[in-house]
Amino acid sequence: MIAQKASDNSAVNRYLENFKKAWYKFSRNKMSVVGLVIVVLIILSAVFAHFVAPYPHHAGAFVNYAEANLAPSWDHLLGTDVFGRDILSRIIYAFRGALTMGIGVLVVVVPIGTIIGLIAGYMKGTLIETVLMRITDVFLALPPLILALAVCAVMRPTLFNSMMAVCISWWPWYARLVYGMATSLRNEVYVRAAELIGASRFHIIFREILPNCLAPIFTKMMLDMGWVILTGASLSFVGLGEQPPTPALGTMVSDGAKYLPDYWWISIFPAIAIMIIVLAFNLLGDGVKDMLSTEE
Amino acid sequence: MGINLLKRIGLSIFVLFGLSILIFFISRVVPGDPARLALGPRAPEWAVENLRQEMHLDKPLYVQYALWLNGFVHGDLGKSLVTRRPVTTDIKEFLPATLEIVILSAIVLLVGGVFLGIISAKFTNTWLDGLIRIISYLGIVSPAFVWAIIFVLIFGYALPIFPTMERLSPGVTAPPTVTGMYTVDSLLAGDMSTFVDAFKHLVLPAIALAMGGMAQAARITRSSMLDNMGKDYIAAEKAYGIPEGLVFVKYLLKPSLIPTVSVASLDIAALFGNAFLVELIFNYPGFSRYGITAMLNKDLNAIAGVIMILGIIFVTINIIIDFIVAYLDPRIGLAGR
Amino acid sequence: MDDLVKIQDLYVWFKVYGGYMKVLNGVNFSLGKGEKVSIVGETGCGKTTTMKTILWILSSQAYIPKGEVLFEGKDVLKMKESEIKRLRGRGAAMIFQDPMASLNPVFTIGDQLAAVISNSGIRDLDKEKIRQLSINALKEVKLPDPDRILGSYPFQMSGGMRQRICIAMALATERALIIADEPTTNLDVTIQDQILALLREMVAKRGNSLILITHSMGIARENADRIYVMYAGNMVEVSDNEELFSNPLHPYTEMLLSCVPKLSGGGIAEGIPGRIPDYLNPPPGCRFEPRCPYAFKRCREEKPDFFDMGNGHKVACFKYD
Amino acid sequence: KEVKPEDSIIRITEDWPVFIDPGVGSKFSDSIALVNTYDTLVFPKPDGTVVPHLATKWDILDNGLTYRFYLREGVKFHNGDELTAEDVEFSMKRLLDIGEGFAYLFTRNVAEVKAVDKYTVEFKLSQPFGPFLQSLVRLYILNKDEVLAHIQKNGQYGEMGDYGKNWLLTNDAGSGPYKVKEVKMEEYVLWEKFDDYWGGWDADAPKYFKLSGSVEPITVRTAVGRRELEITDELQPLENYNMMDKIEGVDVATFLNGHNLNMMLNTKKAPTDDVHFRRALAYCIDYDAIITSIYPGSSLSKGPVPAVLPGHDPTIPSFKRDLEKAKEELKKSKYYGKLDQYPVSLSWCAEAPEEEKLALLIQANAAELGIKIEITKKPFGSMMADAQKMETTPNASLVFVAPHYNEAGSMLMSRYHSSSCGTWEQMEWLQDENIDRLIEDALATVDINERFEKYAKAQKAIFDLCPTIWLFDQAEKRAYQSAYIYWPTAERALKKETGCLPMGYDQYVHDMKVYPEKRLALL
Amino acid sequence: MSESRVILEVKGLKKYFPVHRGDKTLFVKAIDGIDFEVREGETVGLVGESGSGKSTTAYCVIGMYSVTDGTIVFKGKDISCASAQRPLELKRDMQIVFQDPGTSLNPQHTIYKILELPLKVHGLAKGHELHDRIVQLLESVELPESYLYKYPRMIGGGERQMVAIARALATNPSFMILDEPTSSLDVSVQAKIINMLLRLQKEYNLSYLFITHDLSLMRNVATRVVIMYLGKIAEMAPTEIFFRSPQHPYTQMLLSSIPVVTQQEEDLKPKKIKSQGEIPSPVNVPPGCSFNTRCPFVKPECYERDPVMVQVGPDHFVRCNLFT
Ligand SMILES: Nc1ncnc2c1ncn2[C@@H]1O[C@H](COP(=O)(O)OP(=O)(O)OP(=O)(O)O)[C@@H](O)[C@H]1O
Ligand SMILES: Nc1ncnc2c1ncn2[C@@H]1O[C@H](COP(=O)(O)OP(=O)(O)OP(=O)(O)O)[C@@H](O)[C@H]1O
Ligand SMILES: [Mg+2]
Ligand SMILES: [Mg+2]
Repeated sequence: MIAQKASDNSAVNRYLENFKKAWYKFSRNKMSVVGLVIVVLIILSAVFAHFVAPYPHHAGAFVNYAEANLAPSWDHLLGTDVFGRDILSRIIYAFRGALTMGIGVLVVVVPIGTIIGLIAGYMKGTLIETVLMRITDVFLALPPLILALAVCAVMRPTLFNSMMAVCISWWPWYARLVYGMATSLRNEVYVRAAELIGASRFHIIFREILPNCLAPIFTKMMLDMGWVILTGASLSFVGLGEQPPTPALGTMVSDGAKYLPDYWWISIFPAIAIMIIVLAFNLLGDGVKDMLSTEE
Repeated sequence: MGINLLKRIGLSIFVLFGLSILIFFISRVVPGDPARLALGPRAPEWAVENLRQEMHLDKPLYVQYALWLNGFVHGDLGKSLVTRRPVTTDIKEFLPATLEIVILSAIVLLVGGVFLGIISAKFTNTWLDGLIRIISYLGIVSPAFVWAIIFVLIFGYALPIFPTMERLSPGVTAPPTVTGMYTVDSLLAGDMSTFVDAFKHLVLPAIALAMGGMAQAARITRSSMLDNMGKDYIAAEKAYGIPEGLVFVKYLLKPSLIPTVSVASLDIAALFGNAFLVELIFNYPGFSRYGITAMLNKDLNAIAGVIMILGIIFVTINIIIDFIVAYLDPRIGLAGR
Repeated sequence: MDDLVKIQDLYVWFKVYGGYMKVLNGVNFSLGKGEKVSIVGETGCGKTTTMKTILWILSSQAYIPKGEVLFEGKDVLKMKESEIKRLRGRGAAMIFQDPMASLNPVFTIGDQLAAVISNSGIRDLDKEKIRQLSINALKEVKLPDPDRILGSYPFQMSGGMRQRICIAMALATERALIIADEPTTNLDVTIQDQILALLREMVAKRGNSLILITHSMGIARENADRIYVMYAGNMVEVSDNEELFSNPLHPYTEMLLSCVPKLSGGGIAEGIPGRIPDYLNPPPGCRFEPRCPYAFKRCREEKPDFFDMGNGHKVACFKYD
Repeated sequence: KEVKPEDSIIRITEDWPVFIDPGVGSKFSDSIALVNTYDTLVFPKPDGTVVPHLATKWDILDNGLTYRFYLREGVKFHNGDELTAEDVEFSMKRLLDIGEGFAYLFTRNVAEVKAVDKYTVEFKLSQPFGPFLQSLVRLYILNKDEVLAHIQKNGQYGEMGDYGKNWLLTNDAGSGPYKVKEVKMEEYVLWEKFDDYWGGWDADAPKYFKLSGSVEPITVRTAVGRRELEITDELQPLENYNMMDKIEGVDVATFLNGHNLNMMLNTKKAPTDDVHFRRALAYCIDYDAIITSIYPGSSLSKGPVPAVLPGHDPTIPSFKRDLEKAKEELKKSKYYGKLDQYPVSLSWCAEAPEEEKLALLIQANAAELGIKIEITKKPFGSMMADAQKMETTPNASLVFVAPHYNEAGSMLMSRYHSSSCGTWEQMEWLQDENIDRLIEDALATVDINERFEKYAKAQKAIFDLCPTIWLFDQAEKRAYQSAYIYWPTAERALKKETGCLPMGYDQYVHDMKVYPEKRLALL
Repeated sequence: MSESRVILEVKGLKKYFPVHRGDKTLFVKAIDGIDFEVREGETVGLVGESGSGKSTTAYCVIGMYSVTDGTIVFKGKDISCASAQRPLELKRDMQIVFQDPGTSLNPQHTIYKILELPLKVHGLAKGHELHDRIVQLLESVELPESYLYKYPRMIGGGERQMVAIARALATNPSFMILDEPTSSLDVSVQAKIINMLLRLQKEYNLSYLFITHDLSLMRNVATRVVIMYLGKIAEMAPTEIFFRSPQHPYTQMLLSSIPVVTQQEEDLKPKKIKSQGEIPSPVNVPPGCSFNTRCPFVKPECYERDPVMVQVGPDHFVRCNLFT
């Protein structure tokens, strides 16, 4: 009983220890911490947008042409747009879409790409590999933005559909990344060792190979968060994606761009918001990379 | 070498074939009657019916595909609904315009990126390095359309040294068509002033387009240079008395370029994808804008044509880049990839 | 004696996160002109670092709190750029530990040899002359078909060939000192034998000095006049070749020797307990103290200096004070 | 700096694509191109009447069933051929055969066209068509021989092959004041003055005319600021006009053009199939905000026909915002209490960015009634495609509509007659026999007063069904270089003259003037 | 010696790897017909230069490679098939320790997880027992319990190799292949590991196939030595006899090349045979005796005739034209 407790205790300690170590590696680069803080702030403000945004109803069906195009002031910190809506409030709500896009796409894309890449990589030299990787190549042969646009053009432009579209063009990158790693990892001596011990294929693919792919996958995920959000912004820039009145960052920039430079705040602030959110995820990604690096 | 090239091409054809199936079926899911769309709502039914037959819309989908593929192989991509011309004609006209931008952009991307990367690595942890890193972060996190807008603002108003719209200035006539690229054609025609004008029109869109990739390339070059700096062979080369400057620009650079160039194929392919944003803003009649217009207007044949051409370009770029990488890195046999 | 290299009380630290790795801890070392000296010691004890200091090719994290490294009487640490260049081009050459890693993977052997030759300060070099010199260098290390090798990349060569190429590079031009850093670790015994014979032969022919770094006591014994034993950033013992093997003084040397499997059989000793110390927090006194069966109080507090036991046999251990 | 010949130019931006083939074009940009490239038998005046043009005079026979036109002699096509009755006959036949563009104006009525002699051409109508003369401003005369020489075999038109469509995409066969010099797809069309134009030339008339296909606000504004654009398109955001107005030497012309903005309601699709629901929507919209803040200068619509068009019925009231009434109507509708289940889909046209403001305003207004509006921005191409079928036509679509000739009948026919269902001009899917009959009857009436009365009747009937919410009669805005060009339409606007010209004729370049020295002075 | 049971018998084993040179397919004859046996409780030393086919032999025996030709018989059963087709219990009975301790342990797994795998796969322990068994395994390789939750990168190279040995021991095998288990380690660590392996052998009555290129080491651990050269066995003899009277010219060259630390050892080396020539590429083995490019005693017939194995003493076999 006592022994049990002691070991429990040490398990907790171990996790604490690992966590401390991870944090230590992560926080070595101050910029990563800045990235983390910004990401957390953005997520919080998106989740609690209703409380954070000064004019929550401006994110919905609302226009007030009497207050259109107001420059930044204490009433409207970032000014108002051509519809008389508070830009700050709309940016905060737009984070929702951006995050949904980023997270939604990655949640779908990463497991699919990873599993396909793992299987193809482990089965190198078989028909399964050929089929999987050639399919991947086909999807890879197009710039993501173009493929996403093509798909969006066929379907109704909604946030969900543009997420689907981005997913279709995004998974092959993970498949290829993981495939590359899996093909070299399957020759690693420890994989051979597990095979010789008699471990199952499932074990080898998911327990031996997969954990060693995780660091690059996570790193790519963090960086991709930014890219996906940018792609989403580019899609909404041409009018695909989130539909009005729901705010989307890309739409805000593209619409506001018409009024440059006189009404600069209409597009510059959302553009800065895009840059900040992407930058934050990039910084976070760098930190995650440091954290997951195996060097002591 | 020859065999590997053939193998690669064979594989690419397979990929393109897959792509054609994918794209053909995506483009046929579009709602609406393309023949009716082509002729307008008030066209007489018999003309529409004729067109429908001409477009093979009355046949089963797989037959349509076979016919389409046959046409594609023979350079016939059908007619565009928007421009009402054969898609091939459109592509011949628009593709060179975009190629011009993309090629310049790719050069800016690679040369600029590598240059910044080198400077940054050379002066690690100095203010210069810091500045370049901040710029690369900004480059990576800002979409091309933001850069384009910024450039139009700067050069449209404050500093009107570069034109911000179209391919040529008013009054300048296009050179006789050889390649379709105005810069090349004007040089071929020996018309320097047209060349200068055409080139000036390329500068801003190309740079706006290149910013993201350039930043990326700078970052990759920098980190791979720093990485390689710690390698034994660099120490060895220094120890053998080779001047550090030479070691840096020759012996360190070449291996460090490998990752940059490998990633470049993706970056350059992405240039085509992003080009439309820039073409939109600079009112540049390019291929990407054509493609997007086609997509937004559900112009089937144009969509399929554009995507196939992009696929071919992508695959070609990939092969070229693979060869460059193989040149940079003799360890990589081409069959390996 | 006329020293070619003299290292005095050299400290080299590496800045890493969490402080400094205090790797070299007062190294004393000397090498006469035309002398062959070997440094032996376990992995990570600082052999390579010491040598890199001589050529001033330490990585940028390195920090030298104290010490001097004299090459032909001049302190390398205070040399001007041009002097360093001369030192590297004409004075000393280093054959690196791992021949694969020390050849640039993306340039041909010819390219690399040419670069070495053309930067060695020899006058009136043209392309043809450089080529001739390169081919000669390859011939000297007994590589067959040097023409073909010039156009090949390192990865196309076998380990033995690569190592010979490295030697060729080091010996392509006249230098006073050759530093061979474990030149045969990755090679087979018979090839190792060939390489060492070649090295000996070339050094003898030119009258160069040689520093041979190895962790094989056998190799040291068969190839050097004098042997330094290094442990955790210190030279712990130095002596003439035979003397060291017949009369090892330092407990570390003694235990190390006992671990070497003998051709005469008779089993192997139990090995030295413990591990090399953590360079971030090394023991304050003698660095071997935690693993030493003879350690006493003084060992824990004070760092031992060399005690001269006569005949050039010196040992850094308080046992002999 | 010196004035070069190419400085004598009028550059106009307009939405792409531009079809310069009279058999195909019909949109705003097409009309501008056609009006300047081709000649018509008659020429429109702002008051809705027409004056002789290619035809020096005409006879109306058989109670309006036969029209005989006597052509001007010696009119030259751009290639030097003389324009004869054969060409008129060919042009009409081609238009009817192809059936696209403005053909619909004639398909129902024109039974036969015949060149009587070299300079006389006769149209036989199958039924009387009151506004026939007015509609002839859309019959552009092509050079028959030239077109025939450029026909491609293998087209949809039987022995006529492609009817010259491919060639006419980038070439012209006209006799108008300007001849096409260069067509850059997706970019611009450039015309050069036709020196032999029969109508003669003013000394300051522009030597060149260019229609560019870009409406990106920044680009447009930059070009205006650099004096590289003389007249802008009408699709800019209000803010952009305001900004351009501030540029020295640039003014914004605001003039009623006979177009109106329609919120077309799909009367066959729930919930807009209920007239009470439609009325509720009509009563909740804040029209004042629209004409003061979004489209200032425009006026409230009175019924389906813009007030400036001859034949408009001024007795029809404008819609007013009245929430009480709206609620009342909503209560009467069968969707009352089930509004959540019936969101209203609303599309607006991506090429007209200002419509977004409207869409959002309507959305916000409707929300006050509890009606949920889902907004979609749609490229015009998509909109046309979706209009093909009732199922794909959204509940509501915001669309500018222009008359094709200056009379109420043009609007009524193209908007509310059943035959126009499936086109973007009728997304109401009204298909009401009574209305069809009223419209047909009116159009078949030759006497103008009688016809106008019948128009009024039809307008009232349509108003009662409320298939459309007529948001406002558009005041077109275009920024132009007032400092160095003379633009008749702008002058009329300044003088507050009433009336309007059919689509495209406001940009009739022949009557404009350019002063390049003044332009250079501004640079 | 010959009384004890033969547990592994390799007969005429061949393993060729195809390699593609341009459009041609050549074969690397990594092993080209070898015969040897391992008896219960003994340590057979497999010695040879890099590329001579030692690892390939080991991998064929363990089942990582399918064999090109020949048979492998283990405890009377023919096991000349790849690991996928081998029964689970066979995998339990035969284990391997790889050369590089850095790569043979999954860097993402703790020592606990690494040791757990064989136990779980073979159902050898469950629940509480599992933990105890793992601790016991660690103890048997002289590692403290505190190592359980460490990752391989946190411990030294020697300790990693001990974990690898513990993993191999987990299934209670009777036969273990040790593929250069100490070649990348320091002498002092090597000494520790070798001593431990010898102790374990006694404790569990293990048979070893011990691969190395260090003859001095072999002298101290093996009961019998097999010398390989370019995929073939050059000489095979009990250790004592081998070191007393090496017969094959290659063996002599090998022995005379060993650097040693005492005069006494020096005397044991055969008369200096100068090592010369490069090892030929295994894709392109010269006709006749494969050693003919380096042999100081080469005769004209060596360029034509590939020698066969002959017995020159009790349990002592040589494959050289000098003896036939
Ligand atoms: N650039 C560096 N940064 C941090 N630590 C370093 C650096 N270079 C060397 N070290 C550390 O210094 C110690 C000594 O390294 P060195 O390479 O000199 O050892 P060595 O005796 O040559 O070992 P080996 O026999 O493995 O070559 C090692 O622990 C190494 O980790
Ligand atoms: N998978 C493979 N494909 C092709 N050739 C191989 C493969 N594995 C081994 N070889 C070749 O077979 C020959 C024997 O290799 P093996 O690894 O068995 O040698 P070894 O004696 O273990 O050498 P070392 O001491 O370097 O480990 C070598 O020439 C090697 O290049
Ligand atoms: Mg070293
Ligand atoms: Mg091996």
